[in-house]
Parts: sequence; C-alpha cells; structure tokens
Amino acid sequence: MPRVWDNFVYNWLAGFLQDWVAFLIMGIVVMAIILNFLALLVMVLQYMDRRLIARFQVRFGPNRVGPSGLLQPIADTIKLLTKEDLRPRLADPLVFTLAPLVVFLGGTLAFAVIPFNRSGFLADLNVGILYIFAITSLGAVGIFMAGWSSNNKYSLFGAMRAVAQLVAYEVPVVVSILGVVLITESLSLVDIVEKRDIPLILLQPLGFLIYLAAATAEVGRPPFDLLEAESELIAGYHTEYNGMRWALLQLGEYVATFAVAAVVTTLFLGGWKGPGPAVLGYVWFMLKALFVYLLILWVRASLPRVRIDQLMGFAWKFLLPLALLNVFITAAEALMWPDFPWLLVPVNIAIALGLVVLWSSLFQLRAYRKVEA
Amino acid sequence: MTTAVVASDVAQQVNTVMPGRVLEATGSTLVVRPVAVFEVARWLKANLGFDFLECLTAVDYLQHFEVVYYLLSLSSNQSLVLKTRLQGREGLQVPSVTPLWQGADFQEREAYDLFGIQFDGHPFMKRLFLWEGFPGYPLRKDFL
Amino acid sequence: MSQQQNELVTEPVILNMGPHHPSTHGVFRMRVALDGETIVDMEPVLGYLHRGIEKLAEAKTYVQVVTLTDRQDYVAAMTNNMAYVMAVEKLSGIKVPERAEYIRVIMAELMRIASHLMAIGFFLNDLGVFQTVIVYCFREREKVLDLFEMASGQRINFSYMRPGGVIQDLPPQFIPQLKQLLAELPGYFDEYEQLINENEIVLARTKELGVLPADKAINASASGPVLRGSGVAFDLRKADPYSAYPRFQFDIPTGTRGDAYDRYLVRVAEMRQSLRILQQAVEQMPTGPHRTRTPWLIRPPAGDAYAHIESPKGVLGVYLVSDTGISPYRYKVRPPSLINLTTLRDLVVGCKLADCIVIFGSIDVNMGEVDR
Amino acid sequence: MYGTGILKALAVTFKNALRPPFTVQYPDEKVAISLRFRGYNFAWYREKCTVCCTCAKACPVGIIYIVGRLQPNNAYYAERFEIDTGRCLFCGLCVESCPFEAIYMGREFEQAKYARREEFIDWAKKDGDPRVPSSWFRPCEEAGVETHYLQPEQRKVNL
Repeated sequence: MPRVWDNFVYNWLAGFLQDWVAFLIMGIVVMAIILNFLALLVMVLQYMDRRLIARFQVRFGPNRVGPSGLLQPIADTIKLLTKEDLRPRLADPLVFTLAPLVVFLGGTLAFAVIPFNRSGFLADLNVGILYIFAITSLGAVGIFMAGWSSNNKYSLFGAMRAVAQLVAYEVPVVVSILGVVLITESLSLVDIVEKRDIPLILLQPLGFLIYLAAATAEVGRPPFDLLEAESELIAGYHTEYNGMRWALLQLGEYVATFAVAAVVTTLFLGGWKGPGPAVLGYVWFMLKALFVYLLILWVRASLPRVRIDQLMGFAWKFLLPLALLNVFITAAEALMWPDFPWLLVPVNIAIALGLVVLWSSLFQLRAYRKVEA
Repeated sequence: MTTAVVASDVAQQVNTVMPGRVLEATGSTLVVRPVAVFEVARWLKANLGFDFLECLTAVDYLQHFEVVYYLLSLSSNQSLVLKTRLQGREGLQVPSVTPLWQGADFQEREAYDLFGIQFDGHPFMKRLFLWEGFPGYPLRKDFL
Repeated sequence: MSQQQNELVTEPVILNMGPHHPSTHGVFRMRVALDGETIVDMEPVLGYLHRGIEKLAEAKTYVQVVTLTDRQDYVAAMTNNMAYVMAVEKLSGIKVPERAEYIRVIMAELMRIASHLMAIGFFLNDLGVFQTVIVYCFREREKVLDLFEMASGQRINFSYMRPGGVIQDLPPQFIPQLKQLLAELPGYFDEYEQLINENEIVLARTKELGVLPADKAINASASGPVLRGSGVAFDLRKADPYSAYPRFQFDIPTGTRGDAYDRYLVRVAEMRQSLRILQQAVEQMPTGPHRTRTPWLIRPPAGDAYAHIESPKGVLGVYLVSDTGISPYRYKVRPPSLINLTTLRDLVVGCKLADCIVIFGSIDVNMGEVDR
Repeated sequence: MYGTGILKALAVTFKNALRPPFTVQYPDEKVAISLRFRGYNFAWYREKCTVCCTCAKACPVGIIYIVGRLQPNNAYYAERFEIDTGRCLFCGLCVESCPFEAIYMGREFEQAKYARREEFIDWAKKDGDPRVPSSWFRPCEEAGVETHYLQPEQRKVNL
C-alpha cells in the first residue's frame, strides 16, 4: 500500500540518509502538514459555522472583516492570542493548563489514520477504527480535567455529564460500525474504503444513522451538548477558560466534530472515491466531510437539547438495541450473500426504516417523572 | 362583569358568626380588627368562596397602617376588599393569610420588606427585595 | 476503623443560578440545592432590579408616573401604561372617548403578541435551541414595534397613554400597516407551531413537566397563561371586561394538564385570539377625539382605587391612593410576574437542573416587573 | 412521533435559511424612522420660547436648565436652554407641556459621545443650527406628509 510520502522526496532523502532517518523526517513533515491543515480547517469550520447558523437564523453572520467576513477567524485568533491569561486562584494550575492540550490532542490524533486520498494518509493501521475510537475518547479525559480543575460548580457539572455521556455513547458507536466491519472484513480504514464500490451508507443505512447520532453525542454537539449546555450550565466545562486556552478547547471541539464527519465519510460515504482523476480524491473527501458537518450544524440550529436522563435512555434503550440488531442482520446477510449484491440496498433501507419506526413506537424519550424528595 | 359584594351584608353575616370582628363596612370594603384577619379571611374563603387573593398591600397613613386585601371569587365572579388598620409605627403585627392563599406568600414578604409589618404565621418571613440589615422600611412615609 | 460508615454520606451542592446566568431572564437568582442533578431545594432571591418605582411614584405627578410604568414590565410597557391610566381614571372619574378605548385595545393586544413572542422565543432558548427561534420571534416582534414606533414614537418605553385617552391619535398609515401585519402573522405562527409543536425533543422535555394543578394555581394567585394553562378559564377581559373588550368576540384558550407545554400552547393560542380581537377592532374603529381634556396636574379626590387588566403575563393591578395632592399618595402594582413565581419552588423541587430552567422559562416572568 | 416532528423542525429552519436576512447592517444601513420618533437632539425655537419653565417642571428627571433675562420690551430672553440628554428618558413630557410649541422632540438616535458633558445641548447657543423636529405631539408637522417613515441615507453595504 503506497503511503503519502512514498514519493521522490523520500526516495531522494533515502538516497543519502539512513532509511529510518528519511522515514522520520518525512513523518514529521507530514505531521506538521496535517496539524497546520487542521488549524486552518478549524478557522474555515468556525467561519462556516457562524455564517451558516446565521443563515438558519435569518441573520448575516460575521461579514465585516475582509471580503464577506472571511478574515473574521483570523481577527478572532489575534484577539484570543493577545488576551490576558487568567486563571482562577483556586484552580488546580497544572491540570487546568494541561486540559486544553489533552482535549486538542484527542481530536487531532484521530487524523493520523484517516485517509484523505488513496495514498493521502499518515499511517495505515490494520486496526485503524479501533485506534480512532480509543484516541477520540481521550478528549473526554481532557474535558473532565478542565471541569474538575476549574473549581467551579458549573464546570464540574459539565465535566460529570461529559464523562457519563462518553461512557454511554461509546458503546453504540462501536457496535454500530461493526456492520461496516462485517461487510468489508477489515478494520483498516483504507481497506474499508477500497473494498466496496458503492458507498456503504446504502448497505448500512441503519448503522449510518446510529453512528451519526451517537458520535454527535460523543463529541457533545447539539442536541446532545449537555456538557456545555449554555442555558443551564453557562458554558459547562470551559466556563472558567479564556484566551488561548479557551481557543484550544474550541479547537479541540471543532477538530473532534470534524473527525466524526471524516470517519462518517470514510466508513459510510466512500471516502475519497468520486469521479475524476485521483488527485480529486482530496476534494471529494473534503466535500463529503463538510456535507456531514453541515448536517450536524443544521441539527444544531433546529433542535432543543435533551435532558441528561433522556440522553442516557436514548443511548441504552434506543441506540444500543438497534445497533445490536443491525449487527445481527448484517451478519446474517454476510453469511448468506457474502458479496452483498445490489438487491440488498432497498432491502436494507426498508429494514432500517422499519426498525426505526418500530423502535420509536416502543421507546419514547421518557417524559418527565418527578423524583419524590 | 365582576360584581362587588355589598360589604354591609357580609358584615352582618360575619357578625352573626364572629361578633365584634368587623369595624366598618362601606361599599365593598370590609374593615376588620387586625387580630381577626385570619379568622374572617378563612370564613370568607370557606363560606363565600373567595378563593383568589388578587392583591395584598399596605399603605402608610402616618397615624395608622392599612393592610388591604383584594379578594376575588372565580366561581361566582365577585370581589371584596378586606382592610385592616394597624395603629402605631413599631411592632406592627397582623396574622398571615399565607396558610389560606399561597399567593399571599411573596406579597406579605414584600409588605414586610417595604413597610415593616410582621405577618404572624408566615412560613418564611424574610425581606424580599432588600437585603437583611437594610436600615428602615423604604415605603414608609417617614423614610427619606 | 471498625465503625466506618458503610454508606456514602453526601451533602447537597448549593448552586447559585444567577443573578448572572444566561437563562434567568434578567437578574433572577435561584439558590438551588442539588443532589446530583436533582433539585432538592430552591429559594428564589429577588431584588437585583429593585428601583423603588413605587416610592419614586410618590414624588411624581400623575402624568409623570406614566413614564415610570414603562419601566416595570419593559417587554409589555403598553399594558402597564393602560393599567395605570385606568386606575387614575377610576380615581378621578375621567371619562375616556370611544376612539381612545379602541386604540388602547389595539395597543394592548399588539403588546400581548409582542410579549408572547418573546416568551416563546426565550422558552425555546431555555430548552436549548440556542437563538434560532428567538431570532424568528424577534423578526415578527420588530414589525409590531414598528407599529408602536409609528404611533408613539418609541419602540420600548412608549408612555403612550394618558389619563383620559392616548397622547396622540393614530397616524393615517397605522391601520393599513396593521392590516398587513394581521395578514402576515398567522403564517408565521403556523411556522412556529410546525417547528415546535410536534418536535419529539420539545415534547419530551416539556410535557408533564412542572405540572401546576388548577386548585393549586388558584390558591397561589397565579394568573395569565400560567393559570389558563392549568385549565382555569379566567381572563379579566371576559371576567371583568374593561375598556372596549365587551364588544369583541374571542375565546379563552386553556390547557388541560397544566404543564410547561400547555403554557406554551396557551400562549400561541392567545396570540391567535389577539389577532381576532385586532381584526374586529380595526373593523369597528370609531372616529372622534382620542383624548378628553384633562388638567396637566390631576388632583383626584381623596380615596383609593384599584384597577386591573389582563396583561400578557397575567392580572396586572394598580392600587392608587390619593390625598388630593398632585402626586399619588401610594402607588402599588400587583405584578403578575412576581406572584406567578410563588409556586416556582413547588414546581421545581424534584426536577433535574435542566428542567428548573425550562419551568422558569415557561412561567415567563419579567424581572423589571418582579422587582420594580 | 417516529422523528417526523424533528424532520418538520428541520424543514422550517431550512425554509428560513433560504429567506433573506432581516437584520440590518447598522452603521452602513439604517432602518427607516417614524416621523413621530421621540429621540435625541430636541429642537428648540428661541422665538417661540417665553422662558415659562413649564418644560423644566414637567420633566420627570429634572434635566432642563433655563436661564432667562427680562428684556426692555418686557419679553423674556433665554440666555441658556440646556438639556442634559445623557439622563433624558425621552418621554416627551416637556414637549407635551409646552404651551407655545417652542420645543420639539428630535428624530435622531445616534447619541453616543465621548464625555458626559458633551451630552448637554445648549440650544440657546446653537441658534442657527439645523433642526430635525419630530412630529410627536405636534400633529401639524404631519400635515401633508406622504409617508410616515423617513428613509435615512444609506451607504453601500458589504455583505
């Protein structure tokens, strides 16, 4: 499998250097490219976020700095960089400082294995999916650190909710993509994209829905943004943060959300695949990922937040059973028709719709039940 | 149209049950002794159906304070004004009607806060708007 | 060591929600005792916006007090003006011309729409649709405020009504623009209902939440949409018709369960009824003077008067005592927001932290009116 | 039920996203202001003012300062006519109370100044300045006006 650095630069370096030195140099260079790409991407995402949310709210959004407000993210960054660095006196200094880094790291490391193009990835782990789920959970540790060390009750509530949310939603997330793994018989993200010609959303519509909902909840985007529920907890875990630390937390959040979009693209939407020459793979990947991001954004603009107990109920009673059913159905299909003919597409869509309707008539977000004191 | 009850009729009825409570009855206004406020209010609520305490307030007339209750009956759509007069300026006490109408809760606290009238039997007699230890009672006429 | 407690001893967390909090609608403060996410006790702490309007009014002339009434419920200033001038008229026996009554009704109903729009927007804000619905609501509210600006020259602090009528007659373009608005608004209301009414998350969050039974609501002197949401069809516009209301046909929408969702539904239904009233008022609008001549310094005879109207938030009463001077001897407001808050503690205890905000939002208070 | 409500909500927000924004880009673009707008920069006319001070008495916050001088022809001349607009409520009671229609509300709203004292307007010193009177409580100003809303001049907006 060709890697992104298997090119003439690498060959030229390998000509007069030790092999591993060339490997190291190229690895660091690609890493720097990806990191800077992410930092720039967050600016784009943030601009897109604000402009599109504004459109949903019949407003303009930022349009003053630069043409159509395109330089707004840069202005924001400069403002955040030059802000006074404040830390509550009773906050735990070490943990308080480390937390934004951990949050940022959790989102960023996932991009090590995401293939942007046929050979456009940093590493092709044979357990790529497992790696992604392991590493994105790190973000929750950072969030908990932030909430715990802030010495603020709102932050603490946000942190506790984040942990509860992560524990609950990691399960449906992992189970929902087992179907994909069954179809493609691989855990490597590159293999998953390569294996089938059609986007797997057609074969796995139910898995797609479950994954999208559960992953949205895992990164704490509305309507599951309980960890920073603005109307209840002010800003949740980052209430006490400001300046560049706050920016890092935001960066981590945006990167994590984009990681979800990227994983959805890779697993269900066919990754880099699309018409045109191979170089266009990057473009196709970004377009698909931004489309998924737009979906998450649209939901954010329209839906209210669920309550904590409803959130838990939704994970354990709705998503998890459906995800398990999805695994069984896919396994049966894999046994009977191992090459997954086109005929299964309408069948699977029908099954998905039927199951969703059936389950939502069985399960309802528990209306209010008062606890007797 | 809300009809105002004729207070003298009510006064007669109250007098037959609890003589000596009513001081005055003019128009739709019934003036009772301060100590009898709770009893009369309970009787009014039970027998005439005044289930809605619309407004409770106090007025400082320098010689005396007047506590005013606007009662409304949602079932028969009638209204009645209950008043009581507290003489003096210190140690003013009047029985609380919060056990009868929960709606009196904040209004009595407000009257206590701004006029310094103690409502006996109120579950949580604490200043409502001003902080504990605020000097004086602002809505009194001698507060400048 | 042997006598170690084998049960975990926990104590409630005291959380001060407010006075600076995104969803306390101003400067309300809830001192909440929390056991986990569940509220075990709540104490409302008021007074952060206390400006002493009642005391200030004792040093102003009767006309000047109108400017103070604007600042009580600054979301619905017209109805405050109306309650006050009605009390002055009752106290001093001023007659109001027919046209002025109609103008007042038009203003009060437009104010009800504007206030309810804001209530719905902030209610959804509290639920977590951050700012989307409120921007939609503000879009429509702007159109109502344009009408107010046209007639009274201001958008928030109108000071439009005077004892004996209204300050200035409606401008000629008012009625056509109002008719246009009346044609537009139902479509927007439909849109809100489409957005909110069937949304599963909204239903799950608000149904059966903060249930206020009818008898309890009456006992706690709740009024307005809070009382009607509990199923009590009590509306002063019907129960004690004032101004020109006896001449209009309209219904009193009521809820059935008394939960937060019913209060929201009642608000939307009330806006539609307001449109009905406005339609009739525009059709029947009489001609004539907009104001009786009153002296600049009104000196009512000694005595007291109590006038009450159905403001958007409930029964707004004004109690005036006169000592024949040029300023009120005592000016007391019966603030619906404050009295609707009486039951807040009972509704909130036992709920989750997030519900506390929703219940508070469904009551729709205005802190300017609560604290005065 | 079955998520249809959520889909409906998404449809509504999508429909609204296609509508043109209703907000206004303030410094470049200004909303039309009513002819009756009760705003900043009162219009005061020396020739009508008799220094009777009714406006100063009517003001609920007491921000009108008037100094008058008796002229030889037995008429009063206003040496100072100051309004501290920084504390003004814009209630319009001064306009309402004026028996000679010497004071009008203004129709401006951009009131921000760098210092508190700049909020004082001394109209007696600005005799020749242009005035933007509002028609609030002065119905005569509305006679013959076609539209009730005045469009302020707009600049090009960069959206």
